[in-house]
Amino acid sequence: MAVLLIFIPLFASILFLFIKGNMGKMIALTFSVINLIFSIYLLSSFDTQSDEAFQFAFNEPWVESLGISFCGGLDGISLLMVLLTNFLTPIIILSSWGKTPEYPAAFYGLILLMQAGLNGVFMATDGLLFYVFWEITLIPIWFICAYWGGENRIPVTIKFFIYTFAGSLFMLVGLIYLYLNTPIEITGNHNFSWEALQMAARSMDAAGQQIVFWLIFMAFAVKIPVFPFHTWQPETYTVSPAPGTMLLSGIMLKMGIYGVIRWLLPFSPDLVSSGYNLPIVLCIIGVVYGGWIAIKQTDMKKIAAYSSLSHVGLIAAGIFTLTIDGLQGAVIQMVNHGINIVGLFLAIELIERRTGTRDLSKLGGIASKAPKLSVLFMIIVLGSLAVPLTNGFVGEFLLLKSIYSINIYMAAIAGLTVIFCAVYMLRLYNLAIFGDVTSHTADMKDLNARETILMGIIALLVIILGVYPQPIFDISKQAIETFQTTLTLK
Amino acid sequence: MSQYLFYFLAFVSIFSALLVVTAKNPIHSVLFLIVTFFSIAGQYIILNAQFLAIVHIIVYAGAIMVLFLFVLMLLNLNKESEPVKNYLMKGIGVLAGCLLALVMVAALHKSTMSPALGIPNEDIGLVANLGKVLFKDYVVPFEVSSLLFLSAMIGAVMLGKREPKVEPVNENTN
Amino acid sequence: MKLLIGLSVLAVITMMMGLFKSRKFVLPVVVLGLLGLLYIASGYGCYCEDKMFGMYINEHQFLKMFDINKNSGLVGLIMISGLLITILAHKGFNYTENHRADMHALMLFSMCGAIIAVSYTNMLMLFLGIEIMSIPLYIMAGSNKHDASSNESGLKYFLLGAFATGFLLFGLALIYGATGSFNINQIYNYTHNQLNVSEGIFKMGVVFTMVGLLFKIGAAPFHFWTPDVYTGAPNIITSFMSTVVKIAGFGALIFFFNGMLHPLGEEWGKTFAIISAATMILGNVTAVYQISLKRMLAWSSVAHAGYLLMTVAANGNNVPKAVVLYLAAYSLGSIAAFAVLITTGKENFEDYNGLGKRNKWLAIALTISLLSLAGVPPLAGFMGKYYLFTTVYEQYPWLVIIAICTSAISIYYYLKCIIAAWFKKGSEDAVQVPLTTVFVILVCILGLIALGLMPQPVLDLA
Amino acid sequence: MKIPIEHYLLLSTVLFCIGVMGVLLRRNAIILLMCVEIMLNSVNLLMAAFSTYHGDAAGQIFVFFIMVVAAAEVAVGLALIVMIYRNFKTTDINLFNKLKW
Repeated sequence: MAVLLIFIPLFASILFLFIKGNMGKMIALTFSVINLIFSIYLLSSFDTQSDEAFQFAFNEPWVESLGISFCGGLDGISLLMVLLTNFLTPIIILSSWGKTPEYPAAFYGLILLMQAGLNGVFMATDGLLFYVFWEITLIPIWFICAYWGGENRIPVTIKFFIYTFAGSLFMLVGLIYLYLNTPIEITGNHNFSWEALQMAARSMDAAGQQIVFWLIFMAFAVKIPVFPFHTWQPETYTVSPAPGTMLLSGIMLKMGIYGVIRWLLPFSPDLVSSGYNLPIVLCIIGVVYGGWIAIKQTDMKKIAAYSSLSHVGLIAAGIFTLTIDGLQGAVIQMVNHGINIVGLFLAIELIERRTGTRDLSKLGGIASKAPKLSVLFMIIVLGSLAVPLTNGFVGEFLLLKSIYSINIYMAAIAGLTVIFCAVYMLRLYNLAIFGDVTSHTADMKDLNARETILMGIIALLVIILGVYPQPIFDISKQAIETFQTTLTLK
Repeated sequence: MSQYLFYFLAFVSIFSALLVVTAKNPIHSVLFLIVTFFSIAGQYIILNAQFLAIVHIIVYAGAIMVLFLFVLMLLNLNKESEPVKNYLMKGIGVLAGCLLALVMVAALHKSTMSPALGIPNEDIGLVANLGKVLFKDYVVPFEVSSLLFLSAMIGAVMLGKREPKVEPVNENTN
Repeated sequence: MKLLIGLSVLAVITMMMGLFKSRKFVLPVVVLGLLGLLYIASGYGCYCEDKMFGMYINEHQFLKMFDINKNSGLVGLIMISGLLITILAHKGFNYTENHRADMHALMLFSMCGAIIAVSYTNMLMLFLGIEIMSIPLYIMAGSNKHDASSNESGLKYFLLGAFATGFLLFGLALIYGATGSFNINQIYNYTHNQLNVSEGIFKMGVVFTMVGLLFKIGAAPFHFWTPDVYTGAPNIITSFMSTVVKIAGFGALIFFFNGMLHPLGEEWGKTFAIISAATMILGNVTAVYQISLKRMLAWSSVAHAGYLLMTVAANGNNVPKAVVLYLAAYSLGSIAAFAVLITTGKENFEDYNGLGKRNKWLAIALTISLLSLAGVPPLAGFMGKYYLFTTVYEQYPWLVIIAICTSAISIYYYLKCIIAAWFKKGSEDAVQVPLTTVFVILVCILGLIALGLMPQPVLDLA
Repeated sequence: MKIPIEHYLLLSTVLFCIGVMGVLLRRNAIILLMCVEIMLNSVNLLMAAFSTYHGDAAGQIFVFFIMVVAAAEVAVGLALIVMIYRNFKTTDINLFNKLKW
């Protein structure tokens, strides 16, 4: 039944081939809200105490001679990701209403296709199915960025496409390597299911696991992005249209992190439990690097992009520590980062729409012109800063704690992120919102009702999840405990 | 006797083949090629494949060479029209050919053939024998080769026909 | 056998129709004939009751020469690709309107040759099949008489083809000398029993045959003619060359090496692995620098030959399946791309600027076909590549790594074309697509998606 | 049968290489075609020799088919050359360089 989460938007996106004109956004919104309601229904019937690995599971044979089946299901972590996807998609669609793009039908069709792919990624429990969905998400996001993007978009998006495509091909080889090591079944074929791949990984020696680890790591490292593979990211974020940036930063990054949790760690159990620190080091380099560069930028979108690099690096580092705290913090921070970064980009987009610029040196005095915007923006910025009682705090605290338990120096370096973040975020807020009114902001209008609601929802979530994060713990608890037993976490 | 004949014919064929390659005038090339073909026909006779030898003369010397000469005359190519190719390229060409020959001879020389051979039979080249094999075992390829001739025929007619230049029906083609 | 007889009879009828100037009926007759033959071909195994030459021969005689059943997947693929290209030829043969019937007949003859080349059981049939396939092609490549590049392409193809035939034949002669037979079963026995007598001659023969066949499929280092010939030939002929001929060439190659010389796999496997790597790298890297879609497709066909050669190197049990799946995906993808090329009639990337605005569906078709060629899931090209990689991985992991690196390069030039079609500004006149082309494109695109989602039927064929 | 088979092998190898060399050296399309004919003839000779020494007629049958193909090829090739001569007034292959990558 959960499979409908994939097929509703897929069907809708095919429908969009035949739709012309402005009908598009209404239909897109309808379908995405249907999907949101449906995923909330799934949440309500999700059993947090269940022993099953995957609830709402579906399993259909697909290509038997290749050992592939169309199977999937939801555990706590993927349920959270699915919720995040289906919650953010309507928000992203709504955010584009003020500035309807050229060829709206195609635009919204691609967003819905993207949603279908994302839901598939988070639900698949078959290696090849996961890979297929992983690649399916790339096509629409590439079209969105390359068609509706800003200046210089084509070389930038080609770079983005080739990086991610190449990375995922390495993952494909890694999966094939594992697949060929799975036991042969009665049908005479190997098996591509998650459980079988996991078993195959267990039966391999350390060298084999190391190969698998790095092959698969490539794909996720490009997507997250981890330090040496990140060069596509800031540029792509900058040239993409606002909805594209939100999709990329809000959800697609989470694909990478989710992939690490579900498809990387269980496949190299011996390797990771022997304290393999190189990935952590790479992630932490990204944390510092992103934060440091962000301080110097004057383009608001770039600041947000680098801040995202820095935050996500911390999440990935937390996961690679392989501690309960790290995993728990990562899960909680994935959700919250998704919400915060989308809010941040939304605010930037709204400012740009009104003033025509993202350049901090040309902005100022928004507080007096648009108080509602300023207040809501403030809440989101505080969330990003991980101030206590906002949603960022719990996750970041847990993540830092987990790194601390591994290595105190690394924790100290990673802790710099808090300071950096405070510097660049407050600088951004200060330069844009306070100060003197400039020619660009002189006749700026405040948020209208729709935009207020949109920003309000996000701001509300920032506070609610900050004050009461317990539901997220509850949902993901069972899944993390399973990991604890299979991976012998510290 | 046949031994000496073999070496003589071998020498003739190699020598005339070399001349085919080196002759400046295309007509000379054709003539030397005919010599090569005749010497090879002689080899067939030594091998006791008389029928093959006759067919060879008829097909090659009779048909193919006439076609060559005909085209050369038709196109008026009997002059030494070929411009001198640069010497480097020529050198590379000769070198490549010689190397190929060297490698092949070296590879082939190492292995002795004799044990692999069956029972030599000198009668197989006779018409009656060949006819039986051709129309019993090899009748399928025999029939199939008609396709080859049909298509070659269509092609020769189609390409050889002189046609006025017509504008294509619309410009959506090459 | 019925299939082959039917196909040749159809070709002769078509040829006759040219005589009677009934140009309008040629296409329907050929298409209906091919459909009928496909129907017959789908009921494989009825060749035995064949009594057409009952006086002289029984089915045993046919089996000694060739056996269509052993390779039904590739035969079906040849028939389907041939059918699709025939339908495309409705537009594609416009440049040689007077010879429409002749061209169709030649195409059918060439298909006969292709079918023989993938189902031979005797070296003689291999040779004849390749020649029957190639000779009509030389003519077709040069068939645009007043176009200099078509002439040149025809002549180049002819000279190099004849040259390659020489190598192939010398190889076959040496193999014959070593084994004393042209029958593949006997040669298989020879290789299987590892008779060491006259081994040098046998090996030399294999090498020469390999050179000849590699020439035909355009693999490095014998690929240099491919781009020239493909670019010069009329579009429709290029589509034929890059699909049907490729299928036949690979069929022949695979049955030679993976079938007949299977026991010696260790010895030539490495050679093929190196050739395959070189072909992939050369094809993909050079394709990046092209500015014409047609030439890019030509180089990408070299690259795809490289991917396919990986399977030959692997020499495993799954090779036929992998080859059929990959070739099916590749053929459908290139036929769709060529259909777009034929419809617009333009070759350079620049001419495709703004295609999305001129005709949305055409641009979508081009995008899907190119993405499939690049191997993006869930399209057929991905399934083909995936299956290829699984087949090869166990023996040559390094080859797979090279293959994925070159795949990553390949995405760049495919994207370049997609970008031209969607994101660049170009002329705005609408493109009209004739109904026949719409049909072909639709079949190809649906095929690509269907094969990507469920490749099982095709895998069962092989 | 006093001539060892190796000598035939050697003779055809040399002839074959001369043919190959000719194809590499010459530029006139007609002469290229002749060189290809030399190559095919060397194969014919080899086949016929093997056929006699094996006592197996298949080799000689094969030679017939090679002749068939050679004849068809020459017909097509010369037709192509005539057609090209009409357009270009030359048969020098190096002048056909409209297509270069």
